[in-house]
Amino acid sequence: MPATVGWVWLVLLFPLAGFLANGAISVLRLDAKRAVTTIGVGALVLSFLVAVAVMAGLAGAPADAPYVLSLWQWMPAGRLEIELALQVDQLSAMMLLVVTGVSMVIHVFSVGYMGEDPGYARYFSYLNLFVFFMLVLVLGANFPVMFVGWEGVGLCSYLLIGFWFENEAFANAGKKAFIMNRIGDVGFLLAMFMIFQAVGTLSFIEVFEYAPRAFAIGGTAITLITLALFVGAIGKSAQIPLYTWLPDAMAGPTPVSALIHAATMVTAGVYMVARANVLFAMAPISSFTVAAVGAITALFAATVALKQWDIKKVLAYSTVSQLGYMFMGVGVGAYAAGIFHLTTHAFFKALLFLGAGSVIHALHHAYHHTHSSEEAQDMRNMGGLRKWMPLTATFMWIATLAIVGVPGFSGFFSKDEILAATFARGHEAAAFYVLWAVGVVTALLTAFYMTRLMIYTFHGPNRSGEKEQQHLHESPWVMTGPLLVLAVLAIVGGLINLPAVLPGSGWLHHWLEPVTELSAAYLPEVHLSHSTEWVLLGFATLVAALGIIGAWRLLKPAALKPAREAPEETGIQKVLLNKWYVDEIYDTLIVRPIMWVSENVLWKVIDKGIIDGFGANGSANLARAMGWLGSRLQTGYLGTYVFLFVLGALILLRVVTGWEL
Amino acid sequence: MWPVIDLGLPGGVALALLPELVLTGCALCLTILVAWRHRSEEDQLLVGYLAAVGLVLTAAVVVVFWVSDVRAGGLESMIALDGFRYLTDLIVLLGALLTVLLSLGYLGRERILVPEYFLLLLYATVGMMFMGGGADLIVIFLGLELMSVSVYVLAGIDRRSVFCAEAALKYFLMGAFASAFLLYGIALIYGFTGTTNLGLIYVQTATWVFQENTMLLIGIGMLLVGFAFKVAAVPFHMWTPDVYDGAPTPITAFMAAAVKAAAFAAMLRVLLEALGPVTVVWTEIVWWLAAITMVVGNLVALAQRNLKRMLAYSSIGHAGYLLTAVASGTDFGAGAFLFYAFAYTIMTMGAFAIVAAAGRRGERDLRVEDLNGLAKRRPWLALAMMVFMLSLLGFPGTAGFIGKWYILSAALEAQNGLLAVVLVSTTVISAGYYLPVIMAMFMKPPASDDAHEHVTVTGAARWVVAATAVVLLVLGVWPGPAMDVAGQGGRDLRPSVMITVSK
Amino acid sequence: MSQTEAVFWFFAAVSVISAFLCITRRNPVASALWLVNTLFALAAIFILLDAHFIGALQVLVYAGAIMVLFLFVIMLLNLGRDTGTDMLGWAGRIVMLAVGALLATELLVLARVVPDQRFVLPAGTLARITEEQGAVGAIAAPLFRDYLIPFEITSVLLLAAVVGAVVLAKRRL
Amino acid sequence: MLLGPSLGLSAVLFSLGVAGVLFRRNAIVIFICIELMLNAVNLSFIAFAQQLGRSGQVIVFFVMAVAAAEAAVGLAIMIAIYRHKDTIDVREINLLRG
Repeated sequence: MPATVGWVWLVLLFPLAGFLANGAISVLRLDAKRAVTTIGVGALVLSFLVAVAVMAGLAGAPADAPYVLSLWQWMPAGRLEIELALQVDQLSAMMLLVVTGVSMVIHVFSVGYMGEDPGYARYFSYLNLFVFFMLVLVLGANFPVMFVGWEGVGLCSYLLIGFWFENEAFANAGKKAFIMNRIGDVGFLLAMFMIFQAVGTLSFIEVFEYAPRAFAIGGTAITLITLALFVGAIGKSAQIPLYTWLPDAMAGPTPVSALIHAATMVTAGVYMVARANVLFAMAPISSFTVAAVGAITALFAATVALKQWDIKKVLAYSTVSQLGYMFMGVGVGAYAAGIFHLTTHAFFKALLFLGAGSVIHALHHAYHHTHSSEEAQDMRNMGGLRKWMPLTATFMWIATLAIVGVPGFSGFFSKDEILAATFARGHEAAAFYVLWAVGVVTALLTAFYMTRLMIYTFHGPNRSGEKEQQHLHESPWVMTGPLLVLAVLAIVGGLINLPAVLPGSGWLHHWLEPVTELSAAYLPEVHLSHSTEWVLLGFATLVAALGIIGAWRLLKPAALKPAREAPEETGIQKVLLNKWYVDEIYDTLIVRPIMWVSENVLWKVIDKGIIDGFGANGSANLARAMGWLGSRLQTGYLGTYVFLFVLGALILLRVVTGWEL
Repeated sequence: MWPVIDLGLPGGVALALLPELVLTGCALCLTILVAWRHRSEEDQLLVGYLAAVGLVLTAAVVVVFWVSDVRAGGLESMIALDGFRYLTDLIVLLGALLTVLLSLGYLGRERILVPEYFLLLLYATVGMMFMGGGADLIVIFLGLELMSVSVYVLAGIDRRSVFCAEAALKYFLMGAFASAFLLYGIALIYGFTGTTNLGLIYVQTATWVFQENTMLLIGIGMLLVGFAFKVAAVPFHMWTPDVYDGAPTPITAFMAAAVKAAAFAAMLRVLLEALGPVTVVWTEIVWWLAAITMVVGNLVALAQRNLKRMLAYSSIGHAGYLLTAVASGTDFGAGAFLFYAFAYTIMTMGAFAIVAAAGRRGERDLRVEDLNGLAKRRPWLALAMMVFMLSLLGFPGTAGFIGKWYILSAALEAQNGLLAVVLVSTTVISAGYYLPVIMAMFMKPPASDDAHEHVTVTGAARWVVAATAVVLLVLGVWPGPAMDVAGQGGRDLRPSVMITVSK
Repeated sequence: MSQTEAVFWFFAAVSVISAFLCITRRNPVASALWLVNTLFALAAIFILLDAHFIGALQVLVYAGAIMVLFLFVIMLLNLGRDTGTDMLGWAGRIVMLAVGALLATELLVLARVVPDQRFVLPAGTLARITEEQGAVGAIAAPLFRDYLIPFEITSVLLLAAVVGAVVLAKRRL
Repeated sequence: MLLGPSLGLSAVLFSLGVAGVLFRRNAIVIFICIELMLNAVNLSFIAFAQQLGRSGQVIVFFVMAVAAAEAAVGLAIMIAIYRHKDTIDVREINLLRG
């Protein structure tokens, strides 16, 4: 084991120490903001440096990976012995870099964003704790250790969503996130036990090594296990039907949304599928389910994003949609592509959220100065902000181009690779072509709603109010600096895995090969000719361009009214006189119906009504109702108690004597 | 080689009973002291401290026995000398000690000036030790009665409170009723095997050819009814919420932790050591009891707003988890029980310590909302409460998770996969009532500016809260040694011969 | 039917009838007295079953002391007066008796069960022991030898009960 | 051989006791019914003892002690509740519920 790889436990230690120190400061109510900043950010910087060293060490001697660093015997119970062990291999090292890197940047941003919050120390302690658990999740060498991280990030997400606890709705959002995650966790736990029953161990290396012998390809056992694992992933990564918590989770501070609900925690499901790629590759049905759920989620969330007014809600649905892409990637067996998109998405989505945070911060301050109670997150209250916030606007445009998939930006390459991989499997079954088509439509919608977001936020006239305009200004360097870093990454991030047709191709693909090669045997060999790839690239570019231009031409920021005087979405009267008469036909025939469906059917009925109402809240209400019923039975009368006792005893005696006398 | 005590000799018996004798001796001395000084609050505190000393002393004796691994030499005996007994003793002694420490401040605040309180606590503990260590059904029955009679009185110790009196009455009537069932079971098993000694029953049931076995079956059924009542398994649980709710808070904690642990220990010992050969007969019943108990306990807890009642239902749910360990019917399950009982004793004691601290004098209803904003005013307390709630929930990194993991392993090893699924699912349900407590403390504003001003944790209780929270976290991360010890203790119940009998 | 059996059935009938009256009499005092009657009948059956000492104890301790305590408390609380019934209505009574009958049918199979002959002592062993050691000695020997530990636990139990009863019932708070 | 009849009698008396507990509402009468149940069990023990040896009789001795202890505590509890509520009818003792 290279010496630096042996240091990997330090990566965990620093955030944990940071959590303890900042937690103590918070609990003791010390006034030590400077110390909190130093500890909170410093822990992440150190952690990141160690992560770089680990990566370097691994790159120096990749042949012997995976390295397993066993800390101690955790649960020595019977045959189910579990070690507290960390695993360093190409996959976890890659994730290590992404997690520590993005977290570090977001920690720095938080210094500015949360600077005046009374719960500053508490915030940083939670954030450090989150990073700790996320790293446990990534580094765990067996399912139970991964589960610790898995649950831990859920807890931190819960605490951070409800961070501003004066608001009842926020606290409820936190609870919802936690409970939906727990539903997913049942899947994870069940999968874990089924794996143990079948293989007799839970350590990754052994499970993946023995799996080919323990399971029949496509058999019931492996299918059930992988489906259960995927249920876990659905809960954590906000896929249909367990996704509604993520938009609600936007109640938390914006850097939290950037870190937890965009860049790291929600991608844990994708990571887990990639980690267990052997198992999924052996279960074609499950894999296809993963891809299909991913594709449907991608499309669904993208349509819902079309009509949101809350800037963070747009980004939240966008995240759900992009996660769908990732699942599509890992579902079709393109594990490297999935991780690739995970990485680039971490960069550009964190950038988008932080940019949105910067805007909200500015607007919030402006409204604070004028004692206005306007909603600082509503895009109808923004507009033309590029005049006051040129840096933020530039960076967010870069991120938008990246997520939309404009050639040269990171998102272009990663999204294209997933689509190409899906397309390449089309000759197996036509269903993969359908998935590909869904992916392309989603890309179009993505381009549309992201451009819409940018136009309404940064272009056109300003709608925030006369007085407020004087207080609008660019965020301090401590916030724009992180944006700059992420913007650079959002541009160049694609270089780590250029597609095959370009030179220097596929570094990430080759890097991850030791991890993904286990599953390669079970996946069909796919090859796309260079010409097909060029066509696909060109097509993707076209779609992106179409979406951007379409949005640019069709949307009229000038006609938008601020939220306080916004009419009930009827105001197209005067627009008809507009010279873009053809546009209006399109607008009426295509854009408006889609928008209408997006808002009224998809969002209000399905999202809020069916999935939230019946799914999550419904089952909770059912449980509560049954609890209430049980509580009614507790009459307080001794007679009832004795009667039930005797009935129970009679049944018990009947059972024990075998129901026959 | 371990020291051997010959139980055939009177001296040997006395030596084997040393822990119980020490504790009984302490209790008797205190009885005299109480008869003589029982007027002022100082007297009460003195008795309390002396009771704590007695418990620690006894625990020390048990530890000596346990470390030197004392074993019995004779065959037939009334009292077992094995690791399971020592570990059970330590768990109930710990439970009693924590209860005494909690009570010191609580009794003062509630103006319950009854030094006999501590005496009865000691007597109940003696009974529990006999339950965990009895190798004869009669010893176990008498231990159970000694414990019950003392706890009936403890539940109603505050004579000014009508709720206390009601709790005592309900507990007493139901308890006596259930005792009759238990006794009937003992009678039938005695009639079937001709003995009440657990080891001999094992031999008889193992060699007996199954033909007309109704007597044994009914006997086992009656026995299970009796134990199911004591461990609060559904549908024999109806007394639990009412009694837990009405009793003084430290006594509630005592009942939830120690009384339940002792009842489970006795149940496991009887089922494994005596009825091991007929495992198939009782595992099926315990399986059903476990499943129903988990579901009902956790569901009904969802509907509670009163914190104490919520914890009472939660303790029913936890009885279900422990029954899952019993349903595995193996010594591995016994090990899981020991670990979980220890963890549960600690977390439930901690949780009730905070419930006791957060209530006002004479105020019986402590609702979840009353904890709103506790984190702002009493951050350490809120933190500790969060640890307790997470541990009860079975969150990774706490002892509760390890315990559940242990139980699940036992269930899986015994091919009780479905029960494991029920356990995992009901754990999810339980998030629905543990989380609001955390939410109230951390995410809601205090009701008023002077909210939580009255929350006082006296010296001893403060240590209880801190120590229990820390132990839970340590056990969550580094449970290895404790699990080893528990597993060892469980293996002591391993039946010497395995004979499978078809029904 | 031998003479012993005839006596047994007589007292069995007495005990069942008294027990039935005990649970159905409205007045608690009557209930308690019918229970005493059951206890007497049972004491006679105990003696038939070669348990002379226990039979005597049944009369002295159970009927004589414990039940007197019951009566004492009933009088103390002045529950002897005839004020309404504490029983369920007719429907309830029938349901509950049916539940009891169900339990009885469940348990009555026990009457047909024969214990394993390997454990059964030769007939008359117990009578012979009683003859040799006396009624008290027959109990005392195992009580103070084999059952010493339970005996000692019993003493603690009684002490705890006394302390408990005093704590709960004494007037001064 | 009186074992069978004795066990049958014991079963009947036990069931009568259970029925009594089920339909009586006066705490003391409920307790009286529980005593009846205990005595039914005692009869079983004595009947077995005749066949299996003296230990059954010794156990009955202990059961009597237990009954005495329970009676002392139980009656004290009833006095305590009577002081509060002026009744020991369990229909009127249901402050704790839900």
